[in-house]
Amino acid sequence: MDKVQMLLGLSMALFALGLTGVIIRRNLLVMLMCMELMLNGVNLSLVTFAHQLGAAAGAVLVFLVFVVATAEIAIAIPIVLLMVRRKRTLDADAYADLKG
Amino acid sequence: MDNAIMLNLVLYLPLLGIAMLAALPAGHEDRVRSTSFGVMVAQLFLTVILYLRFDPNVAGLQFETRLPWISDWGVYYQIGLDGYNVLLVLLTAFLGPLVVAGAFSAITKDVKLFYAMVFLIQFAMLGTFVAQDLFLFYVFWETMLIPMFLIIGIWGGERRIYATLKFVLYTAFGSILMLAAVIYLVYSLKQTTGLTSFAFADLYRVRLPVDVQSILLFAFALSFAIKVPMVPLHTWLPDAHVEAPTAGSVILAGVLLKMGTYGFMKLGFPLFPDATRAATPLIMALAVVSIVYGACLALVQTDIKKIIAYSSISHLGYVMLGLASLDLLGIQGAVIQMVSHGLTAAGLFLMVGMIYERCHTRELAAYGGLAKIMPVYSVFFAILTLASIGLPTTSGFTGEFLVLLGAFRGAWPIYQQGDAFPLAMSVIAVSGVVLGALYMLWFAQRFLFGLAKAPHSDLTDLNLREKTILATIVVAIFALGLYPQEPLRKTEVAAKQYQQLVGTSRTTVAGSAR
Amino acid sequence: MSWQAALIAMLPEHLLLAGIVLLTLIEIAPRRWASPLAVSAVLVAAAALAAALMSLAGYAAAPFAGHFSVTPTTLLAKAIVLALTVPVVLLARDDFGDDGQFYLLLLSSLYGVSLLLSADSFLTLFLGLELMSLPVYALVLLAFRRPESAEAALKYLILGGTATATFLMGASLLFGSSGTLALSTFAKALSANDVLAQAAVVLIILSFFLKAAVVPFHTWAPDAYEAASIPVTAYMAVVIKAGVLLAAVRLVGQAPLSSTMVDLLAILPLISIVWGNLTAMRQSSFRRMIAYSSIAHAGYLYYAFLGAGDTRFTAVVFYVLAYGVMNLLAFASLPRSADDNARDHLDHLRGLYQRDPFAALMIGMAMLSLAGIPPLPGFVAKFLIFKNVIAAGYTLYAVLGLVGSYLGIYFYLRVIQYLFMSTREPTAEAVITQRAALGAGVLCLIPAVVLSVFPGWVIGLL
Amino acid sequence: MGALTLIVLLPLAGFLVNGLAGNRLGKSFVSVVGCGLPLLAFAVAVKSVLALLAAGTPLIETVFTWATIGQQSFEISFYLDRLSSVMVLIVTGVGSVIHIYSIGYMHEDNGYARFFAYLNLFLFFMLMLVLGRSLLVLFVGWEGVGLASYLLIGFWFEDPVNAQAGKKAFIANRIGDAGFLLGMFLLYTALGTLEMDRINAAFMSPTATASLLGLATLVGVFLFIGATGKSAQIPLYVWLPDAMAGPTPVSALIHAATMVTAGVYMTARMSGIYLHSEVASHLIAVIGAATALLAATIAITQTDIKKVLAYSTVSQLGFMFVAAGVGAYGVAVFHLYTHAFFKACLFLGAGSVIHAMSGEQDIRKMGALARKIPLTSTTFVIATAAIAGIPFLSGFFSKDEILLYALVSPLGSKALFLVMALTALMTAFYMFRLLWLVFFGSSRVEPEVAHHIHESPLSMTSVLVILAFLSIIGGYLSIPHFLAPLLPLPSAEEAAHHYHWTVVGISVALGLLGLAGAWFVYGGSGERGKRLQAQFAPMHRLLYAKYYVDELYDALLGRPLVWISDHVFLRLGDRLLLDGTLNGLAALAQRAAGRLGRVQTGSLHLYALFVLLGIVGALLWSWRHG
Repeated sequence: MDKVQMLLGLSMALFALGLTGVIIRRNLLVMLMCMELMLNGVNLSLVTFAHQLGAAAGAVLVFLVFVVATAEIAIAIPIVLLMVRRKRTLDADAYADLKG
Repeated sequence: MDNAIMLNLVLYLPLLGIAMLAALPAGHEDRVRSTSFGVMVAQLFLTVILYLRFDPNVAGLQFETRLPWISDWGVYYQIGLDGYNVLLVLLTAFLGPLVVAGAFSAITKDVKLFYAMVFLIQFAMLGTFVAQDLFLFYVFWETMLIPMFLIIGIWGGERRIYATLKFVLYTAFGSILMLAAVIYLVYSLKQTTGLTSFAFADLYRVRLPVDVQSILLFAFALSFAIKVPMVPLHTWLPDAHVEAPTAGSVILAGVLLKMGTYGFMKLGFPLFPDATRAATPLIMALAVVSIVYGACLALVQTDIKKIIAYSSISHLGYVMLGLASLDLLGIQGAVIQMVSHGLTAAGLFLMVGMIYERCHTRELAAYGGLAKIMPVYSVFFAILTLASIGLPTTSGFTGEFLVLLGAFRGAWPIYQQGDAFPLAMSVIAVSGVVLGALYMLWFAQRFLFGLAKAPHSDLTDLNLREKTILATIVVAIFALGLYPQEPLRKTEVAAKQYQQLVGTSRTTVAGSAR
Repeated sequence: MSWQAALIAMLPEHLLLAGIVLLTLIEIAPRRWASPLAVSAVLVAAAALAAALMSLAGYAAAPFAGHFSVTPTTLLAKAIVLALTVPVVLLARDDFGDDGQFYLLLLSSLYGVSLLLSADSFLTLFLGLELMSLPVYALVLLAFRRPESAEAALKYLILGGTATATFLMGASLLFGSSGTLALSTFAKALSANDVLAQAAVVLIILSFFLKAAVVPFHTWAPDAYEAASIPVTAYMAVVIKAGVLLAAVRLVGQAPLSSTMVDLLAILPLISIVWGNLTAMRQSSFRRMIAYSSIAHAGYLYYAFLGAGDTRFTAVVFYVLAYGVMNLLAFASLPRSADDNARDHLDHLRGLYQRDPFAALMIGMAMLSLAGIPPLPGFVAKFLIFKNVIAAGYTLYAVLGLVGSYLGIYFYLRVIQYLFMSTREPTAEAVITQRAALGAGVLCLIPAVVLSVFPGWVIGLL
Repeated sequence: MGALTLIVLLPLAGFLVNGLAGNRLGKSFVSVVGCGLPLLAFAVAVKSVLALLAAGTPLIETVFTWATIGQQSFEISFYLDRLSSVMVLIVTGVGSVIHIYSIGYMHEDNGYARFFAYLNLFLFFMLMLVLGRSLLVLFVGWEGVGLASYLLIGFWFEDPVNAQAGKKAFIANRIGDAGFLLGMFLLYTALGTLEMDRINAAFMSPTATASLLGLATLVGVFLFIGATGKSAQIPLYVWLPDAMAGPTPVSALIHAATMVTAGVYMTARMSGIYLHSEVASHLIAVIGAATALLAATIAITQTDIKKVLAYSTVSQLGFMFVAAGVGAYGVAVFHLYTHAFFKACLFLGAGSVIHAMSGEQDIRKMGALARKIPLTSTTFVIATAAIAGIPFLSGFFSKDEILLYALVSPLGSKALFLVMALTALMTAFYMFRLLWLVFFGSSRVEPEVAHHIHESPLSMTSVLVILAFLSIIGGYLSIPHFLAPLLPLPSAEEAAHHYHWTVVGISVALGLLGLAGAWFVYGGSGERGKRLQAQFAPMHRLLYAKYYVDELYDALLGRPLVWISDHVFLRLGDRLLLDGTLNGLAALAQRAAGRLGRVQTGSLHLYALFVLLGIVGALLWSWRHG
């Protein structure tokens, strides 16, 4: 059934997009969004499978993912704020003091 | 006291010593020294008793202790004395007090730690000798590294860090591959016979195809050959010896190097007889190269300690030759040569230490005419020199003579079957007798004779402590030279067993080398 | 499911939960009426004890069938992880004193770990993973002494998030191929050759690699370890790693591996052994060095999966035990100093033996054990793993791994060289020996000795 | 304890006493111990030789078993037969008198006790050598005397030259010993025993297998290599002249009378083997002849009184080996025995001269000493006559027999005879040259030396007299005849009868010719000598420089060895190849560590990239292999 295929392809695309975004985007907030994008890609595939297989478990997992995603952001934002307060920029490349 | 218990006591006395040192309040360095000495003497005493009680006619283990240690793997805490290790255990215990006493005046920094380390290495060395379980053996074998690493690294000379790292990394590399081989060996024992055991006795029964044997032998041999050391794996030795404090050199030359040859005799060769016999020409060649190469290098050294270090390489070449000859005389000679070298090299290093304490230089050029200034010192030095070049009536002669004779006798029939190589090797090895005299006498001549060099014209001769130390060694040297019969009796059974183990094939066709 | 069963089966978790509640109360209470450190120490210890006793009693139950179950082995694993946390708590004394939030986060993360260890479905597993990770991001941040800690935290968070996403993607694919989120599907998929399932398996394994910092997913570790404060680093290096690995064992179980999986589970760990050991050689920060060493150790740990199915659990548990105890011993014995930067610097260890022989000896012992030199526990642990690998027939991998471990010896010895062979520089101030830290040290020393002298007994217990 | 053991142990006791406590005991005590014990040993030796003659069968004493390995056991046992009895008498007898001589000679030296300790040590080992039943015991003595000689040559060790000479001697001997060892090994491998009587028996027994006899040549050559070292034959003779650095009594005892003859003794002892190998025998004869000639030519030009004697010793040893080489072992021992007397006498006489000249050894600075030190000169004249082969003195008889058998023995030849005859002539010449330059002609002594030239004390001169007397009468005891039961002479009876008087005539003529020649050249002012020297300047330079053999050895062996050891082994092998590789690897690891560290740039993007690559790579991998 091509619909499922399509949705799956879309979810994969979202996932890949997210990962690439984390790699190429320089703005911290955008990077965080990209991370969320990956999760949403996953969600999409979960829902698709749940729908296809008629098993609820997948859908349940989706809700958990939502929760966790928010939690992550909840922690991420203050961190970003701290960093910005220090260097007054959102450019990720500015924050490479730890290396070697 | 029950012998087995006594053997355990001998083994654990050093740890007890460490505990006693730890208990001592800080600062009382003389009490540290006396305590250490006392413990070592006690250990020697017990060892001598064990040696006397050792029955030369019994084949196999005596005074055995066997307790489960890691039952799931069939690892046992199994120790005991046999013809292989009895002399070396005695040698180790014999040198213990001398090492401690020799360091009385030399070591003034972190005294407690120093003697603790000496105890630790003593423990590890004895353990390595008495262990009859491969796992246990390996544990002790590796444990030796650390105290020596610290002894050289803390109390050594200027380039001590380089030397000690070189020593450890060299040795550790050998051990790593050996570890893999050990595991593989045990695993294939399980495969072939179904029993999981690390006991030497069981491992002697494992059958392997020759190619697998060769690989495993290589892994073992690498580790042992580095310890011996055999050319070309020897370059750690000169640096280690030069930088190590006297006690370190004495332990190194006296006992540690014997680990390699002992390992070959107890494990390397008997475990893989077919590979060994296939590799005999190579082993002989390396042994002879070590003899000649070491001697030649000793000839051109300008650092006293280096001369002796390289001479060690040469002398242990004889041991390897004797072991490789598979001739009873050669094997017995090798055992004696091990002990003999342990005595002479230890003595020489102690003497170098004594002169170093007085003059603070190891440059041969700085010395001369000591015979005039320090007659007693010179006499002892001359005796040790002659022993090291194997003059009759000294231990060196017993060892070299038997080894060379054995090598020749072993090679002759092979020669008559048309393979001249072993014979050639044994003939070349004889040239070591000349080279040995060459470098040692040249050394002695520049060191003792000639006119006294200016700065040392007011040296004090040996004090009582030093005299006693050296006298003990000299007595042992002559005892071994004049009446080797006694020790030879104790080792004969083992020598025969070795000969038989290496002599009989234990190969299989269907091997599972992965 | 009966709520009594839930009550007993989850006793350790409940104790942790109680701890969390108590700590919250302490935080919100107007005046401090109990020491968070004491509370958390006691409760974590209690939880560990409970788990241990239950495991010994052979207790097994499945309060939430298909999602959460306990067996003696899982309880044992739990007990070990919890026990390893106790020294961490004590360690925290001079970094966080009685600052409650640290303990709060620590316990919640720990709750996640223990959830992880008895998860039966990807739901619980996921919950556990996240509950374990999220507090740690905050913990890393918590060391305000370091301006970089925010940066480190974010790096960790973003990569961790990526890991989560990867894991979830794998889980969902598995779900798609099998129709259920039960954990057991993973084991089946390991040997399946259906493309979807295989991709799922790979993704999940990689996410575990990322959590345990295996090359090339290791990059977060050095930064996070260095920027975090000592207790947090210790927690990450020991407890988190232990949790992840034990979870991995639970996940893989005793299932046979397809050759592809074998290579996957051998090559990347092998690379990280070499990589970690080499990179550690040039480090000047102790924690960073430990980070690289832990990367290498992650490699050894994953090697355990090459062994036959029934050997994996024992190998991992023993290794985690030896590795954890020794790491904590080192952290506990580190000399204290006002300036965190200086304290972290290896030069700070120069001539430590003159200043504090006991600490020097402890650190030295820990380093040797981590280097895998007998008779210390690290050796037996390594031996156990490589023995299994060879017994399973992967001699080549074993040899390569051993050679890789050889590369590690140097930098451990370098620490010892600093401790004993170089004289202290005059600037280094005298050591303030912390009672708590000392307690932590002793707490690690005892098992260390036991592991060295009676490894057989311990292995017998597992 | 048996008599033989006692003989061996007495000197050892002397060594221990003097060596350990000598300095505290005072010179008189040292002298008593040092000379008394050897004399005692001599007495015991005489007693046991008488016992031997009475018994007729060899005396054997087993002291203890050195080692038992498997079936074989090495026993320390002593063995006295006619051959060893001759040797033991020479060693203890001549040894004792030389000890006595040393009392006077070394009296001023502050190493007095040490000197006697060493001498006794030497006797101990030498007796072990001649009394040992098995080659092992012989070898112990063999190396032991080498040690003693090393110590005594370097006795005045503060002069590096002496220490150097001692070392040279030891090394040269060691080279020989290596060969000797191989011979022993071969014998032991073939026969399973090292006991010499058994070995001889095995070779002589009619049932001896061909394979065994086939080894005779190889064994013989190996053992002879040892002999060339100990008895200073080509190519290893170079150490003996330098050995003169030692005190003169040492030169007399070790480097003339006893030790250097050990090689001859050994060949005689092992005659069982050599009789089965023409090749080995020929080799011995040729080497002996060549050495004799070479040394004689050198001796002609030397100007150091002791060097002349040293080369003459080498030459005389050559004579002995020729005898052994042609199978006349009895004769060899005979010459050994007479040589012991007159050469010891000559050396001690030289010592007395040096003593008188207060240390001067250059014969160009002597002359006309006969009147100043009559006793010394008289004895010296007698001994010179003896060695030159002037009739009715001991040397005459032995040398005559050597020449005879060189000619008539089945193994001998005309060429050999001619060479030896020529050598005999030279011997006479250089000995009388020495005599003239030292004792007669015009005095060239430096004035400050001249006025306190004095005759040596009685302890020395008496010894000279004894030895001179023995040099006269020694020849009348026909050793070959005495040894015939043990060492039968070559079967050439009628030939011997036929040529006997011819040879006698020739050798007498040679002796007198030499005397006349020397007289002619060096008599009177010695002007002719100088002119002759000027005429043959290049040749003289060659001879005076001893054919540059030392330089040759140094260039061919010494330097290359050191060079290779230093440049090839040490610099190239150890430092460059081995350590270079290792340090290189270490550096490589360090650099790799740096590189890998730099990968950790701290950039979050890069980290994420790694993750992506990891994931993609792993997925692709699993698809390709799955």
